[in-house]
Amino acid sequence: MSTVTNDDFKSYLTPFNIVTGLIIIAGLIVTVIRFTGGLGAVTNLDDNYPWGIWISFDLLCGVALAAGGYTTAAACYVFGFKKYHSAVRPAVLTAFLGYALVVMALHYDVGRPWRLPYPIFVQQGTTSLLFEVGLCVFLYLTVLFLEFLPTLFEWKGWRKLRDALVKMTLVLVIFGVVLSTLHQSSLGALYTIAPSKLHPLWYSAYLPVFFFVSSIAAGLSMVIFEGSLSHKYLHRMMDSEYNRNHDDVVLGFAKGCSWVLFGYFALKMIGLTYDNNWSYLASGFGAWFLVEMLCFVALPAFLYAVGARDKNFALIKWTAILTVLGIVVNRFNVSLVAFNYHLPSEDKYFPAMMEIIISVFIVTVGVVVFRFVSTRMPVFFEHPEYKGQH
Amino acid sequence: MAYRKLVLGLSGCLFVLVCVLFLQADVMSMISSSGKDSGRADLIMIQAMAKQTTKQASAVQFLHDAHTQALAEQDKDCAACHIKDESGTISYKYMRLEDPAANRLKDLYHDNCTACHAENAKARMDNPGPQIGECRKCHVEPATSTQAWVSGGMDNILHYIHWDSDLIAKDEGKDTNCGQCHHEYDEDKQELVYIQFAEEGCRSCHTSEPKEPVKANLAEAFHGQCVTCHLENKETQAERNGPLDCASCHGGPQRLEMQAKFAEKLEEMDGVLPRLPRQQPDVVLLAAKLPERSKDATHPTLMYPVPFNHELHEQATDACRDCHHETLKSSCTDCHTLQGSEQGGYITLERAMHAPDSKSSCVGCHNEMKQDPSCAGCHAAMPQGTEPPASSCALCHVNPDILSQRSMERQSVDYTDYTEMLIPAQASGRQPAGEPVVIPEDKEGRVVLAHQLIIDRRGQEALLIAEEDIPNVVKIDVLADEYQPAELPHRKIVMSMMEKMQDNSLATTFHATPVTMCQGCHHNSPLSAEPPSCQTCHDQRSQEGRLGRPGLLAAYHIQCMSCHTEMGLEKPAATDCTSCHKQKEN
Amino acid sequence: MEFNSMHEFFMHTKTMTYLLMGGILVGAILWWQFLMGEKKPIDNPHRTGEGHDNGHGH
Amino acid sequence: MKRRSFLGLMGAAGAGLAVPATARAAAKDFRGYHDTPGVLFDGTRCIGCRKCELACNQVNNLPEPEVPFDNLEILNTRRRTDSTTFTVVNKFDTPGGPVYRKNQCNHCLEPACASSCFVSAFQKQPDSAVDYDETVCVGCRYCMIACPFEIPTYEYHKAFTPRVMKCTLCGPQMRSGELRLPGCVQVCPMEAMIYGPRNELLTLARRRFAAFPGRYVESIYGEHEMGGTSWLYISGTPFSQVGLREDLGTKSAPELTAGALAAVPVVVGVWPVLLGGIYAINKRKEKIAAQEQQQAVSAALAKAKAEAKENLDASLAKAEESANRRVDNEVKKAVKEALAKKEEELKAAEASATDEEEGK
Repeated sequence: MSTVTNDDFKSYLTPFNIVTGLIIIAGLIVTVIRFTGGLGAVTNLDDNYPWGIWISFDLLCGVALAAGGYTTAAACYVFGFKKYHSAVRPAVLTAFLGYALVVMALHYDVGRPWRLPYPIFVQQGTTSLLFEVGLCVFLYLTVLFLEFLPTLFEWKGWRKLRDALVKMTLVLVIFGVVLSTLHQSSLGALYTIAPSKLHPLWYSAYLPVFFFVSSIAAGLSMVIFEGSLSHKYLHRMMDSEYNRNHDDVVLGFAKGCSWVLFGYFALKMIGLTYDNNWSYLASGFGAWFLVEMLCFVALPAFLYAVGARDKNFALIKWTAILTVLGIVVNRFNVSLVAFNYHLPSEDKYFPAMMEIIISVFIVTVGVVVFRFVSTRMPVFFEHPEYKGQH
Repeated sequence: MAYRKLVLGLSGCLFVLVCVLFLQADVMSMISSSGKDSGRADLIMIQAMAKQTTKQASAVQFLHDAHTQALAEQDKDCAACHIKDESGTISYKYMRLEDPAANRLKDLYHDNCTACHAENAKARMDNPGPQIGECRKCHVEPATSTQAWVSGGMDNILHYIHWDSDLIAKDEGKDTNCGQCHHEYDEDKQELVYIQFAEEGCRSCHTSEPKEPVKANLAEAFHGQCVTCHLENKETQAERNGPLDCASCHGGPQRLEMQAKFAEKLEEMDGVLPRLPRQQPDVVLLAAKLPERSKDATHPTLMYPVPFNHELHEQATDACRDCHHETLKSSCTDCHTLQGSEQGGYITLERAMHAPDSKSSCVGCHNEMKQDPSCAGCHAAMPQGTEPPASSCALCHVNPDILSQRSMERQSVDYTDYTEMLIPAQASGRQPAGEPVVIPEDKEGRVVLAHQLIIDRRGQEALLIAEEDIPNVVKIDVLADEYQPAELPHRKIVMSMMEKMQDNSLATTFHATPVTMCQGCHHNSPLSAEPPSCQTCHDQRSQEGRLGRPGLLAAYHIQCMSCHTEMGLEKPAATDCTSCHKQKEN
Repeated sequence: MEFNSMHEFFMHTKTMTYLLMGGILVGAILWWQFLMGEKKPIDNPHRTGEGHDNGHGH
Repeated sequence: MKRRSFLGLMGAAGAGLAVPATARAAAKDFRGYHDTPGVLFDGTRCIGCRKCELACNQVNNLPEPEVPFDNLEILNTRRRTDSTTFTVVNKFDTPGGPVYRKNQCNHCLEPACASSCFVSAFQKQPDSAVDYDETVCVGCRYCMIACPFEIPTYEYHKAFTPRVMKCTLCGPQMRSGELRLPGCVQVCPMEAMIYGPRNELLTLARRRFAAFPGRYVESIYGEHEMGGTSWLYISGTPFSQVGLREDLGTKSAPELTAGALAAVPVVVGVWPVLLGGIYAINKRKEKIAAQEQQQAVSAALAKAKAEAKENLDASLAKAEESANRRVDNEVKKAVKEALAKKEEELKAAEASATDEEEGK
């Protein structure tokens, strides 16, 4: 395993690097086509489906899965679970990278990306929920960057700057939670404007609440999932402090996630009751809704509980994957499957190859940057000079 | 691990559930309607236990005609399943005259049905029918057939075929046979008697829930009466007998077929059906019954009475009950009084005659006639509203004085005096000052008045101004821009419409002046042989100020196209511009 | 079920929601107990491992 | 005063009294611009000639379509608006024969596109047109998600200047005086569309219902749908059979998102307070724990000290006692020895005395 990240020049041609390289090359080619030929040249988007996989996966899933940043930070700094401290840095790094990639993906998706600052700096459409999302993502990205900077400064050895920033941690964390709450929920609220297009089983006035609550579960699960991945591939970067606390983090997060998923399931049921949508369950869409609710919400909640009780780390890890998948399924359902449910199947959208390439490309870029940062900067370990200073 | 089994089990259950849901998804989302036949007239749902609180087995779908046919092949008839009462009337019910208790009824069906089927099996028939033990062959669920059933009433021509028939015995000492079906209950004698010229429609007494002393409900009465007689005819091998199966009377397609056959028959009789021998009046003077009042009370002003050609309307309606919807024994004004009465459901005389959407009212029926393609071209475009237009009042409520003043010369070129007819009605429908018209109190007097003064004077053929006065071709060129001017074959259109209303007494009566018909197109203008140009009202330039009134371009198109559509003229297609105005050649 | 007015509809759904909320409260307590109840003592083999050989992926 | 003008004044006074009262009573109930124009489309008049499509194309200088406008075969396929077509006429087969309906932007009274745009590129104008400003549009296409009538379209094939495209109600052309009516309304040979004040159109539609009973489905589509639209439709067939969705509801887009937007300040206001409070509680707990620990330590220390002292004292006392005892013993011993010595000396003296006596 350690051969993968061998710094030796000769071993650069590892399978990992080859695949990564190919994806990046393909991504760059499609990028050129996208920005010279327009959206129509690379996507299957049409007038019925103005939002495709780039919004469903890169934006909705990306933002939800990057929720680990604010949940971990809040757990550690606000709720005082000090033993999670070692998990904060990887989570914040992931979140920062996640949001940066979301913004990068948006450059592909919007028609005129150079105007992305317009809603904030030129003309503000404050009645739009997308405005709120944009503003929050913009601010939160800044916050995450500031939260991440100490890591960079420690690496570079800029002590004064680092100390000044660390003092602001609490403010940044609370600000981050506020912003995250807002834009996580607003992503769901985006769809409240189109009750006629979203299938009644997924449409609800509670959509923002659903999105927010499920984002917590997504964030916690992502931290568990990434932790296990990092353990496998970046083990040598971890100090004993990180490793000692890792099990506590996993168990605590598993319990928390189980609890949140239980709440999420209950909320979804309330939403169903409130709109009296039970009759829709007896249809094709209803079956799919039940699959989502039972296999991707109820089941992980139960498995997490069992895993936490038995201290079964393998089960927790697999459940984390299941939960993450569940969130992805949910976001795809809202934005693609149940969206335009009234259209005949031949008018339905399916992503084009080049759209998928760009999505994979962006994820790959994220992984590469994460590896670059975490193998150099004090992410999984405490910088020897700053031990115990937090 | 303590929970491995539990987790595996639960996951397994979920997986199975998912699979089931996926497989079932299509079934669940489908509305099950396909796979059934289009509906049968002879389907009877037998549910003997329906009166019980607990349902025991699903209802039996009994296909009556299938059984009738099977019995006929075995040289059996209705009597195989239906018994006759002491008077020889066949019972509408299966193997019984009266309904026993539910349990006994169940046994009755089970015993008799299976007994017959068992015999069939013994006789080695191809399809003996379900045997004992094959419960689900009869008690099928869900239903595989649907009921489709039309009312099998007697219309005028079917009625004629019966009373004209030699196969039906004549009444004692008379040359009619009405008494064979029509009857009345004599309370003194406690029996059914026949009184000539006082025949009543069956539905008056035999309602769906008849009151004492009437015993049979509508279905029982009709089936008892009709089927018994048809069966007798069959038994005596008369030259023909009426239908003994369900579909002939109650099947939609069969009914249509029968009507087509009758229409042919009517054609043979020159379209005139002999009148019923019930001594009904030829003409009636419809006038409101005045409420009782003291001698010195002021006499109210009333609308002029309406002379009504009963004979003509007998031909135009399907059955007596189209108008006489409750009974034949009283007149309209008995129940529908000026103020409304409980008997008449508080429907006033005015509503009863003018309700635009009722099938029994004059206006309602006439409105329905206007939907005929020959009429609809003009009439569909005319705003109806909830009331008939005031100008039409005087067409029915005729002032005898004015008629008597008018010259008897019908073909007068000068038609201006026709408009005078409208005047008294237009003044809020009240009588003009002067001597009120005296309406005779006695029936004969009224009939005479109706005859002499009004009905005899009504036109027998449609009125129209002289053909040469009708512009031949009208060139519409005011808008010619993209296309060449359109040439409207004006006279041809008028004459073809005249042809269509040639034999239509409704049209000849109501198109009361030679220029009435012009108003189909030249609407909203005074009666005149030279109506004002369309542009007078239809201004092309601006939409403002004429909201909802079409501009000239649209006025022409709407007029022509909607008329063509309503009259069912396929050519020219509305979107085929060049068929009316040729493309301009540049 | 058929509703003829918004009042009727809300009367139904809000009643059902209240019932559901009650059920959820009870369920939440049970779930909490299930979640927090640790069947096994703390001497799980995974926890004895220190640092690098804590046996993940077994 | 003439009777007529007196009556007029009375009416005006009455209206003057009534209007502000109702306006005040329903302060958050907006009725749009006064006398805002609209278009009434009468489905029983449309013959499907596609002249409106042609006019729209010409008036807006749109590219020539692949299928020419005089080809009516295309009506057999269901079409929607696209970036080069602002309006389409669709044919619907009904039991009563084919029925046609024109589709274009309905110019909602409370447009979903305007509500959803995060750069405010859409504006409802006093002349009813919902205008689009391409100079600020980012191209997020949220308007297309939001529109319940599926009207806005996008120029997907433009790399640098893609725009959202939709019917403008010929607002620009009418404002500049180029047109007096929207292009499609102007050209319709059947006047299936009528342009005029919206409230008068509603009255006109109802007059038609009354004048031709049975001809229309007696409801006006667009009167209340999604908060009301400037285009109104009346039809002889149920609206859902001519592609007009009847399940849109009457809530306008701003109403639909109002709840979510109202939650924003709540989150901003409540979260910091709540989280700060939780943080403070946790901090306090930690502090108290630390203090208690300190106290415990010092108490233990003091206790140990005291114990040690006690031990010392005790051992000191013991030592003294033993010392004293030793001194006593020594003294006793010395006294004893001294006494014994004395006795011996006495004995010796006696003996010597006796010896002296004897020796005498």
